Amino acid sequence: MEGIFIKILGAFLTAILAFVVGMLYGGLRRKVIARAQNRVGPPIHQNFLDLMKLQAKRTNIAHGFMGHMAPVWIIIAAMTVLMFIPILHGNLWFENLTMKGDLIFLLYMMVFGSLGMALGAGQSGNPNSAMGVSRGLAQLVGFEIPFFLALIALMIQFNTTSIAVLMDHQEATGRWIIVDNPFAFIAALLASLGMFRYAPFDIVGAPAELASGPRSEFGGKYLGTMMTGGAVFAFIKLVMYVDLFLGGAGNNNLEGLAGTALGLVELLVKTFLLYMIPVFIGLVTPRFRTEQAIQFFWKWPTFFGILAIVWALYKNGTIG
Amino acid sequence: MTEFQILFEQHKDLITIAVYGTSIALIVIGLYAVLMKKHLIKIVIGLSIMDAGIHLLFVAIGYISGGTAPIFSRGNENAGARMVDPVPQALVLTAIVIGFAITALALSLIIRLYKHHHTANIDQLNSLKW
Amino acid sequence: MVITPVHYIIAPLIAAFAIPLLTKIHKDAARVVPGIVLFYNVIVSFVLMKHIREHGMISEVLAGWQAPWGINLVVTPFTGYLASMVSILGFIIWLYGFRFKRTLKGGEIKFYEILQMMMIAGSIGIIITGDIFNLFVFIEIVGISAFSLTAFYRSRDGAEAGFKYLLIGGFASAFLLLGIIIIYTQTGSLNMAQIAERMPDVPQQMKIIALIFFLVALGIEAEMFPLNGWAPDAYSQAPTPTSATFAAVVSVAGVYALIRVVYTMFDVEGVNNYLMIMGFVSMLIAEIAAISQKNLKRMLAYSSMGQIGLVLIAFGIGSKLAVFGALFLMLNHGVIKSLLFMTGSYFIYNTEDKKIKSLNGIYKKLPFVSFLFGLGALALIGFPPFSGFWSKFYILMSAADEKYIFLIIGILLVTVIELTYYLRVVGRIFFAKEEGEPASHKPSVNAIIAMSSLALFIIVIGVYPDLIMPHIQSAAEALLDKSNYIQQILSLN
Amino acid sequence: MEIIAIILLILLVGSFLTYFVDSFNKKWTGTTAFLIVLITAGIFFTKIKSGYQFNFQLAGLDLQWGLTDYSYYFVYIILGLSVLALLYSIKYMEGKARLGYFYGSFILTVLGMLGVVISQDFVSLFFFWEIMTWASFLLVIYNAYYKIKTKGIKYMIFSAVGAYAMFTAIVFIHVHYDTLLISEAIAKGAFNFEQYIYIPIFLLLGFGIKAAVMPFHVWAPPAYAKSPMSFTTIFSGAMSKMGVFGIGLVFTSFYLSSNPENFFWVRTILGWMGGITAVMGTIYALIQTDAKKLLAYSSVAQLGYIIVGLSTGTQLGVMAALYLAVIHAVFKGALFMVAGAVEKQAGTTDMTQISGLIRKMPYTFVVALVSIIALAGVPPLGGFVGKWLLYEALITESNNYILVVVVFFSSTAAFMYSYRFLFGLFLGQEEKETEHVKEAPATMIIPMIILAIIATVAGAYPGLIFEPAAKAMQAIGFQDVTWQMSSLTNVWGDTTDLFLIAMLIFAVFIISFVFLTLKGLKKTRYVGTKDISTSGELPKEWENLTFQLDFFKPFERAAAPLYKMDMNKIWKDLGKNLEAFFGFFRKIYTGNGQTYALYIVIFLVVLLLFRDVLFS
Repeated sequence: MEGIFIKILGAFLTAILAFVVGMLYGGLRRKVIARAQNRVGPPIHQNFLDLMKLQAKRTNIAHGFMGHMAPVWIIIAAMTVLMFIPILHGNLWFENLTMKGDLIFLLYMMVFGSLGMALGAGQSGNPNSAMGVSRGLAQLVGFEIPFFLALIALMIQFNTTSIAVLMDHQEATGRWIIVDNPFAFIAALLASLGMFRYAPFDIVGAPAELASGPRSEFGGKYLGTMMTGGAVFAFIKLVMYVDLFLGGAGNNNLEGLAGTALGLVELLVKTFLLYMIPVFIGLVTPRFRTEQAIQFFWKWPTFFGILAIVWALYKNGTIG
Repeated sequence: MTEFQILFEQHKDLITIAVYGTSIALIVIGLYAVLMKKHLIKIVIGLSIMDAGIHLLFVAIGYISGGTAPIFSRGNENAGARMVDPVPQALVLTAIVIGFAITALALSLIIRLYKHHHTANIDQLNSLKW
Repeated sequence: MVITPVHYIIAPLIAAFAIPLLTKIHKDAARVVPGIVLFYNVIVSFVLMKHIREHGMISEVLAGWQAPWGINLVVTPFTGYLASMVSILGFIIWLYGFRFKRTLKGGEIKFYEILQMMMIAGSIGIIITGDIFNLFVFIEIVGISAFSLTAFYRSRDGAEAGFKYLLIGGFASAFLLLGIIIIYTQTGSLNMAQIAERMPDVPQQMKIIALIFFLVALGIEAEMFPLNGWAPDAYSQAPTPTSATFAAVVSVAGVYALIRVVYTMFDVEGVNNYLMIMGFVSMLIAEIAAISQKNLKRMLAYSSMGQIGLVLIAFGIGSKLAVFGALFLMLNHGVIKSLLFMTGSYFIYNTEDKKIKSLNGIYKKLPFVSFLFGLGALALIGFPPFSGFWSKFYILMSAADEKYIFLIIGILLVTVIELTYYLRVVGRIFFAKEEGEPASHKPSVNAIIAMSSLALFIIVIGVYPDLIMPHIQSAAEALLDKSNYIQQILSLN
Repeated sequence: MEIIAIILLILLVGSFLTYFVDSFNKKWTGTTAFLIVLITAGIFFTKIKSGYQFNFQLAGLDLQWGLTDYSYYFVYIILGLSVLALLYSIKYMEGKARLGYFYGSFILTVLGMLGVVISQDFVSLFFFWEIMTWASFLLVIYNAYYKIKTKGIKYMIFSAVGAYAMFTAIVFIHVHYDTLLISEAIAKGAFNFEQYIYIPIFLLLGFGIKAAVMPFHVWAPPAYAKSPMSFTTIFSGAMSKMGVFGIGLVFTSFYLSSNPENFFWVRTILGWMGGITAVMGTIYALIQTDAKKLLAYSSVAQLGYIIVGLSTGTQLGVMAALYLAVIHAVFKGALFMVAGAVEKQAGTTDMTQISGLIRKMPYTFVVALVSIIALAGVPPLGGFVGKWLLYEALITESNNYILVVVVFFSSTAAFMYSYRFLFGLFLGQEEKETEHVKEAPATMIIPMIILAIIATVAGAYPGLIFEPAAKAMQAIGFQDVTWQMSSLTNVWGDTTDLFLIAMLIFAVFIISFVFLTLKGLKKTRYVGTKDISTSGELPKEWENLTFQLDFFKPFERAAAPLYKMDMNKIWKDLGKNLEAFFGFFRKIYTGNGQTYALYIVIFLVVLLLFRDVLFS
């Protein structure tokens, strides 16, 4: 009974953590971009304010049932993936369902939300939305390839498909996977640029061109929910990368709350550093067209992905 | 023996060669006519000539020099040994009849063809092809 | 009255002379009498088949002369099987053509019926004769009837086709006669059994030259490439029942003659390979030519040549299974191709020209006929559950037994070609958008009965081949048991 | 009389019966066909259990019919899908011409398929295989008014080549191993690549063509797209699985009877053929503008996955293939039914002409949505399970890492056409042309919904399919196939708990649905699809707001090299050249009697000259 209680509470904690951190990171990004462009920029908590404003708004018109469902799909995807990602290694509160799903499941679950939203966007009948979806899906095919290659490299190098087991492994050896298989990290990192959809891969929602792409027809609570979902997803992606390549967080010997706190701090530091990579790259790059983006992902990231697999096989003793 | 028979005996080889040669020549002439002549009637004539050559060949093969007609009669029961082989002659008779029928049919077809196409040139009778 | 093989020939001959007289009494006599005669032939077949199953083969001597000297008619399980098949198919074709062209004048219909009957009778004669010269005579009887029937229609290009047929037929008879001459000089006999008996003593070169003459002459009758130039023209220009007869009866007789000569009379090595190769080439060329035909009957004619090629391949393989398959295929081909010609005739009848492209959507006009045509096409290609499947199956099986892998692949690829053009036609019939007015010529009752009985045979044998297989089996055995044939004929009576 | 013979006889007689019912009363044709197959299915599932066997003699051959667990598995697909498709067909085909013909051939096709799986000897197998082929051919050309020459015949030519390849293999099995029984042939190792290598290759060619494997896939898209949709359901759902049935039989027996390491190349080639099939199918699916064609190409791609699964030869891989076979039948059946419903109601499935049907055909849309999610392989529906099994098999057991990426690429690109299908038909602008469209009749909706439910349940309880699949695998020689009701485990011990996932998703769905959607539904009013914001400007009346053409143009540009290799064109050129070649040969028959006479003489002379070579 107690276990279930902890689980449910832990799930809520996880959700709140993801929400807060994700929103804050979003604010940070705006700040960083502003500073880089020599502006003052909004405060870091601006995203919370935006969200509150959106939630307070009343939606009057709708474009049909799928439009209503779009935020639901996003919440489902965000919550589900969140539950299956280990936030802190070995921490009971943040364990959730981490042992119950593996990487391939996560890979597929992560597209669930975008697909759902795409359906809502489609029903609105706005050609900009459809165009955004078309570009988004095409880009998805681009970056998923190197990402998947990197994942396979990890899987075969460590003989597991579970993210939790990978974390265990990193703790046991004390070596991060970024050291064990740097190529996989490079491939995945490059793929993550597309995943975040920041510049140069922001043609999906290209503001000046497509209104805001798939989100064009959403407003009020729905847009707020989508923003939340987006923030949570950003956090999820970061945590996943940290878990996979940077040794995860919470691998300390401290007991109880102190250990958790330290772990969280570690997590925040790692995710923040990781997050700044796409943000800074986005700062200094223009926008790719869709086909350029796809071709980019199929060139160097894929090359590194294959290299990662070769490396993994070499390390594994299968070849060489 | 009649004078003719004596003459025949003297030039037996020559005559054999002549008969066989004639028959083969007839066949070749017939073949030539059938394959090279363009006029339908000439082709039919060639066919007949070829037939005739074959018939001649057949009869010639059955002939025994100095043989008698292949008829058994009273008092002549042992004639079998000197008889000309009757079978080729019988067969050739049949074959001639058949050849006659075919020639007649062919000629009637030619009349039909000529009425229809106003030509008797075989090269122009190829509306049915491929 | 005791039924003997000679009834096969006597009855049609008498009828042929009687019909002109009988038409004076009743004008429909010309239509009915051939039917009675052909039906009588069917009865003869059944009686004789029953007899040979119980007592072994029959060798009937004509005019009292004993076997090697006289003319004899031989009914073994093999010849009996073919004769029965030919007479049954002949009867069905008569039934189909019973009300054929009611518009024809009495005189014309009389000649048509007489010639048709003589052609069938002559074919039976080819099959049952035991004498090589009579073979020649019967071939000529069939030939003359066939030439005349090909040119039967004044309005078409029949005369042209008939003349070509006649020209080629003239060559056939000439070469056959040459072959007979050589054989006669070497063996001194015209009886097939005796020739076969004496064949080992004949000098090799003579034997081979004689064989070549026979192969060429009979190859013409059996529609073997490159001797079959006459066939598509004749098939396509003759009246449809005659085309069906060509496919079902005359070609069977031709193949029989070839096979009898090759299998029984001669004992030459290499002739099997020759048959196989030439059969395959015939099949290939015929099907290739068929694929782009624009004329339905011409397409069916090429298809017939292809099927005969397959029969020759099977005889070339020469194992018992192969011969079995070949005999089965001859039956199937006779039945199916007759059906196709019969149904095709109604299409042509309704489209005014014989072009395939005017068959579009004719299903709407003639549903039942189209259905039967589709069935026939599928059966001919060799799809189960139709009878055509089994014959092809056994032939390929026998080829596999001899490990002719490329032959099998070749046959199957050619079948793909065959299937392509047949199914194009079927597709047109059923699915293309129809053009033109509704049908003016529905099939008559007798034609429906004839076609349905063929279709029924196709399906029943396809589902349950055991009905017919024992007969074919014993026929195949009889053909291959050469020594028994010789011995029986020379000792019988 | 044996029960199996009775069943086949019912179908055979039923086929003719339907044909004749049509000539009496067109209204009852569909119902008759449905009842006949329903009764057959009823008798079959109640009377015949796995392990049933029936030996008899026909045409001098020892024949054997029977059912193993393996074939029974496919019977589920065949009969289950057939019953649903025929129920669907009643209304779908209403008012069309030649119903008797359609249903007669339909039942014959079912007979053929059933025959194929119950055959335990090669002769029956080929026999029924051919029946299936030509009966389905008749259905393929049913709609193809002007294209018989190219579309329908292409199917038949490929099928025939496949069938004859199979036949060649069969006769050689008979020659080399002296048996016609499949079980005996397996026992004697007839399917091994070691000895007579052409036997398994020809068999695989035969089955592979039916399963539309790579260079031979060109027949499939037009055939699937052109047939009536109620038949395509069976065609793509069940009949293509006959190829899978055969390949599974051949391959597993090959793998299990020999050391797979020695035959690395066999599995590699087959796997890559499957992988390339999947990629080609997918990338061509996503550029289609006709929904039926899109689904048709998608079927090709999905069969590619199945082939990949079979090619691994491992337990998980074969399980993946078998699972995918069923789930593909389910969701693709449903999707073709959806396409049929749209075709029936809106008159076309061309996505450039219709869109925005969601409000007109809500049930159809829900089915489409569920099936598309299953097709895309997104959890928690049944499709995901198949994908999971396939990837895990390739990664953990088969070590085919590049192939797995190829498959993954295909399945990711499948998101694109999945979305395209939904968007093209149901979402997007509501055009004037589709104003009259109504929801499909109930008898069409019900089978679709049943299939959608199966796809959903299979997501949470894949064990329901694993159980017969495991039995089937044991029947073809795998030992101790393990499976769980609702979770997936690979050999490394990593699990995915599907039930938990499904429950979690369901719970979150309920909560967010109640708090977001219901509220939203209540408080908002629906405005048409014209009432949209385009960067602050209201669209004009005449402005084109429909985006349906060249939907994935950027992707097409990016993947241009992949589109270069068009098998279709290659085959077409081959056909054309062959026909020209044939036309040349035809000229031998010049029509001149004298030429023919010349041929005869030349032939005679040649024979006489070469007489010593020819005869001795």
